[in-house]
Amino acid sequence: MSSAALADSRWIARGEERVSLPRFLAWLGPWVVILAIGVYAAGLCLYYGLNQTNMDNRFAFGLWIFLDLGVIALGAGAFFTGFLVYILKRAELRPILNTAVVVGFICYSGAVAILGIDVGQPLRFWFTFWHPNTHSMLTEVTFCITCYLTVLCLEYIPIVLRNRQLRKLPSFLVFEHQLHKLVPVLAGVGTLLSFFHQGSLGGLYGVLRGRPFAFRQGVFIWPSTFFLFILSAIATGPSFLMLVTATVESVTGRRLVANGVFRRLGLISGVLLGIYVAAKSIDTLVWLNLTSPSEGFAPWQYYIYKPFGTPVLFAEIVLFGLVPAFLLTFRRTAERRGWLLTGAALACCGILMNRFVMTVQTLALPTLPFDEFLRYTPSWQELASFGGVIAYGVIVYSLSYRYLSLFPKSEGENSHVSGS
Amino acid sequence: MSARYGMVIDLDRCTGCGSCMVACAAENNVPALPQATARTGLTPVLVRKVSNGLEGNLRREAFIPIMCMHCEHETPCVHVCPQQAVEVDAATGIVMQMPQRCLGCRYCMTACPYHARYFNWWDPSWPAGMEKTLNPGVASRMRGVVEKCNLCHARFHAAKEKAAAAGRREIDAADYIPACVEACPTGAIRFGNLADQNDPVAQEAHSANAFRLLARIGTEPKVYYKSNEAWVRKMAEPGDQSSSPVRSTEISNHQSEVQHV
Amino acid sequence: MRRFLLMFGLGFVVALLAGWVAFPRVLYVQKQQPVEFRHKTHAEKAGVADCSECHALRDDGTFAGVPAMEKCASCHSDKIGESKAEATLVDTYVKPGHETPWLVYAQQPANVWFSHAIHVTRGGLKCEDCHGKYGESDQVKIYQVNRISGYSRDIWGHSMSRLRRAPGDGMTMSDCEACHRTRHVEVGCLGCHK
Amino acid sequence: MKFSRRDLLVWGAGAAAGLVVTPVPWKLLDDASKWSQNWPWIPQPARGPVEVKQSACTLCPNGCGLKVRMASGSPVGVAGVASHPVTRGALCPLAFGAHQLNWHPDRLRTVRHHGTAASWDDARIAFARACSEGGVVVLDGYPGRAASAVLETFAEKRGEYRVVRGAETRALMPYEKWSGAPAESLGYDLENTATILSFGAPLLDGWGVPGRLTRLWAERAAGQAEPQLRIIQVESSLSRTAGRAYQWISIRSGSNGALASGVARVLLEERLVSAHGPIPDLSLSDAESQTGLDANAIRELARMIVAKPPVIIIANENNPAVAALNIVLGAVGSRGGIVRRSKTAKAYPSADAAIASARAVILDSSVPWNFVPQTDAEVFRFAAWNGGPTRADWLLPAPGFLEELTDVPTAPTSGIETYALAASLTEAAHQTHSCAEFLASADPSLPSAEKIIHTRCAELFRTKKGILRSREEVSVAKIASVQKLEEQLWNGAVWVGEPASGESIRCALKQWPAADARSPLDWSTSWAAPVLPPLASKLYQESGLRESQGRNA
Repeated sequence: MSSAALADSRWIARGEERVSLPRFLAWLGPWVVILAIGVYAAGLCLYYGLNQTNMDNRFAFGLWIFLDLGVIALGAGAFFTGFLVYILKRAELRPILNTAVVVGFICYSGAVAILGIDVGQPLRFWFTFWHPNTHSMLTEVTFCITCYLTVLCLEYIPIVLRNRQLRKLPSFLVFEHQLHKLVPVLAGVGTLLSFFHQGSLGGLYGVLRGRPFAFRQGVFIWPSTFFLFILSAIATGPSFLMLVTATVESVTGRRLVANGVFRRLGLISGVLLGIYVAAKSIDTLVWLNLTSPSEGFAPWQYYIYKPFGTPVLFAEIVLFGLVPAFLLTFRRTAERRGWLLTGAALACCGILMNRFVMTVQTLALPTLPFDEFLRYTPSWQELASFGGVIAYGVIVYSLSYRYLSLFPKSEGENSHVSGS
Repeated sequence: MSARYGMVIDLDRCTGCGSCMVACAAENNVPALPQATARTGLTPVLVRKVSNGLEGNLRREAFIPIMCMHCEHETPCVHVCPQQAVEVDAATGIVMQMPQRCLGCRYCMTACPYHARYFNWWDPSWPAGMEKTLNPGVASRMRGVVEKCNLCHARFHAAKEKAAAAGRREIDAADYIPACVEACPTGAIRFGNLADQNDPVAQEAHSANAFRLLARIGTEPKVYYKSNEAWVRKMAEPGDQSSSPVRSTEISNHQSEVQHV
Repeated sequence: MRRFLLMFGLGFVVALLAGWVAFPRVLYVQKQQPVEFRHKTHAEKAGVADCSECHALRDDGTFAGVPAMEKCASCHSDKIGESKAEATLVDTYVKPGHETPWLVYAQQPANVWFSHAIHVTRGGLKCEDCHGKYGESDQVKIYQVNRISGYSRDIWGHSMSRLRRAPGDGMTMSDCEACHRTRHVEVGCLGCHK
Repeated sequence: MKFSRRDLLVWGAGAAAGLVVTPVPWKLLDDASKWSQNWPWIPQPARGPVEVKQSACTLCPNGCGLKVRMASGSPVGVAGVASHPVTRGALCPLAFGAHQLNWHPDRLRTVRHHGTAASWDDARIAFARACSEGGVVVLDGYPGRAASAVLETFAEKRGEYRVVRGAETRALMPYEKWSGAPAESLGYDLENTATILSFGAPLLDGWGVPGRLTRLWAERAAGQAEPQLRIIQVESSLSRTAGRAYQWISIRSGSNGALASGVARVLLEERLVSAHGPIPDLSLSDAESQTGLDANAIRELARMIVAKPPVIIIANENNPAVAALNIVLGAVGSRGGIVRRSKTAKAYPSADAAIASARAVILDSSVPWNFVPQTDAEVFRFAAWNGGPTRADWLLPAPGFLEELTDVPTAPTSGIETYALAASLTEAAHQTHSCAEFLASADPSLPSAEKIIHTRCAELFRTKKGILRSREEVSVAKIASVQKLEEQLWNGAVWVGEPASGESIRCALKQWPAADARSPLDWSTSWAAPVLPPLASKLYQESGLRESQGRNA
């Protein structure tokens, strides 16, 4: 054993078996390269400005906003699991709690990093806090995401501090212990914040009076998309956690959580997805028949442009909504791991598709009668930054998995499949 | 008394010469960047060409100058800006964009149904020496911020200062005329105070053939258009354009330029 | 625990000193005016009674700011007295006809539009309300410029914390806003920006 | 006392806590954003007073009235002069960005000989040698100026003076041929006309004095179902003018002459006009087949143009058949038709013919860049801007926009005589000389343009005719001294002559002229600068309003 490997092994939790250091580094290598390219691309955007992207005055939002909305929706599992475990006392979900926190942390920090490049003047970020426009959904989003990212950091820190080496420092241990006591409170705060910003992200587009494709009637002070985004996020958050855990299981070849946990997650996801599909359908009908015509836009106008025809709407509601809802809810499919994971994957695709439609299709469609349908292809810098965030997520998760105890040890020991 | 500045643009008078665009760009220190395209350039006022969709000698064309409409009600951009870089001025009704406050999030650009907001994709630059010709009344912007028509605010400043020096509170209407209005050789663009019942522009805004673009969205734009031709008035609202698809050359000409390096 | 407090306190104090004492010295570059101008001398000996005799409004209402060479040359076409400043003024600027490169303490950035006519003629403000009593000073102030923003120190004001300030110290947007608030004068962003 | 790692951590924590209660993080945050608002590499306008000067545009021979805002010695904005007798405040789109032209990347900054940099002395020596070896042909694109007089005087002694005409003046050439009245003395009395039949002339798109007809059209026609002024546009495709015209007659391209002949035949046969003239050889059925219009449409057009007199026909080129239609209609020399505004103007030889024997050809900067003299002689070309590949041997940098002191004679299409002066408002950005200055350095006996301007002003004062138009109108007879007159002219006032009388044009047209099938030149020939102001090229690039013209910045 080389000295490096020896040093490395000292950081791995006692009793945990992990792949050898070279194999781990080989796994990380490509991701580090992708991350490096992403960081370089982001650097170009910061140094030269957003002319490095293919966004333009008409396609003012592009790939990055889709990424932000997408990862934040998928990261909803973090707050929702916390909510289920600490507030609703569903203790059976505790095994995935750490993974939920790490995934949430990755998604939110990744989104904030991308937002930092996406704005034209990042040095002025604090203006939003100093001169906030309380009417703006984006203000709400910025405040909540910043606060919630802080919460996620506070939730992530105890997990980090429980590392075998770090816990040797007495003050860290004390700190961790104190922080840990806070976690239920944090979960509560996180839930509140998340409800607001998931909703506000939906509101972001729902309030766009000038974009009849996205504009929705209000329920209380928020457009309907506010609630639809919350619903869809909490419906797919557990599915995404399930997918992440299953992926880690297949990569490491170890059974990490009990099957019951998956079943429970699937059920929550499926039932919520069912409710979401119903709400989304009602919303779509109201929008097509009332909201949009009242603004002078005939609903069929939105669906005459390829590739955004009615199949997209069908796919979003039925294929990626109703179908996974069934797969995840009913025992016959949900008890089979394959079907369960298919359902989870479909649900995640559905939410990504929804976010894509809300961001990209909204901008592509003309508003003025003499406008045209617009196209936009991201530049390599945009794609590379996108890839960088994904790589960042994989790296952070891999490091967390290797050096921190994300899953309860008993699970890992009992269902040890192969010694990878 | 608070004013509500607005415009009435007589489309029957617009020959599409583009004087308004050049005068606006010169007045507001808009750079002429060679790398900018139809979709990345700054055109606080943009003249769009529309047609009745017919061919041969039945074909008719019209030009529609599009600038910030200075929406009065639920102004989309004002509502969405996270840091109050846009506001509707209480005293003038002008929708004011503050590039120095702007974060560059471009949310306002997605909110604007008229696409009248422009992002500075590049730092402004001019050929060597040309910076001497910059209008002292307007600060140049920097990359990464949104800008748009502020109704030639430098001219409003000058009018206000002149009035103050003479001890007056109200400006002289003749001192405040935006550059596009001044430049229009046919007088197609008219500017006035819509809140003043005696202002001919206010009266014209409510004349029979006046209309506003996308009026049904309900943002109460303060830029009105006027045409005696029914097919031009139909340009105001989306609707049965499916039978005669109206093409705007502005976009189709440059479709290929969307992808730039 | 004592050691903890000691170390913590030490760090705290060092940071305080660095932040309050060293930082302003590093942040601002000090520059000398090209000529040792004295307001007091001009007021007392040359009988300049009013600021506007030199800092005048132009016909169109714009403010001329620091007077042009022409104005100085109207009295200082030849040396008056023996002072070094006098020699610099006449030999370096008046005789060759160069404008004196005065450093303007109250210089606002390019994006600010400020009308003296509106504030003075219509609003009835006095010069010292914003500029302090610099017009009575017997000495030319050191001009300090912020390394990062390029702003004159007078914009932020002399006090770093901006907590206890003399009247007329500081010309930031908050100062403008505060005065506007107390006088109930509402202006939009572009009321003062261009 | 030894520092442990733990001590350092605690010390750091204390320092961090302390830093929060100092101005450091907060001031840095604030200053960093202020820095982003004042990036030093972003050019900002100069500070200083702004003054407004009134002058005249010298970019093309139309001499539109300009209001120029000046700051720190540079023009910073251009607008029209509402009191100008011809333009009445309107300008072409290019003028609004013209103040940037002097800094155009294609500005000629140095003398160039066959593409390499040379000095003014090199050019002077080469020109002097050429002068000593043979004749010199001087080409002028803007006749009538004081500078033109210098050019002409030089050419009289050393060779020949020729004029390069814009499309608008070329369209008047047939009348010069038939009546002897020089094309430079003829104009259109648009202000008094009721029907304009245009054969492809871009009337609302930069034709003539760009703002003149657009203003008239806006006041008398735009948006009206029964306009006071009818513009009937004959053109093969839907142009800007055709789209805004009272009637657009779409014919095959190149058949203007045939349509004119057909219309003339109908007018004469149906006795729709009282005037007599030779009947065209072309039969109506030939006109039908050539133009693609049916006979009824031609008849209807003929009736339409006489329905609302006075009527005027405007050609876009030197097309005798179209010009003859004006004679049939009696529109030459009558109110609302083609008028002779001056009896003093001379007829000039045209530059179109090949230059047979000359040692050198010198082109004034007013000659359009795309004009190529047919010659083997050594070519000296003055220009302020480089318009691309050229066959000139010498490129000589001329003063740019508002850099040159000059006078502004009557615009080619104007119905009244005008005279204005354009002061040199801004210092030349580069070492430039006008053609007249250059010739004066070769021949010191030549008068300077400035002196000729003084003489001209004295002449105006002496005749006491006309009025001075500025914000108010003053009759020249009431002006106290020639100095006063000149001072007012330098400050942007425009002298306006007395209305033209029509009797002095008598066209002798014995036979119906053959249609000239030459294709019309681009309207931009009247635009002397070979490059567009950057803002105008930006406009074309970003709006798609026009096909890109000229060269981009």
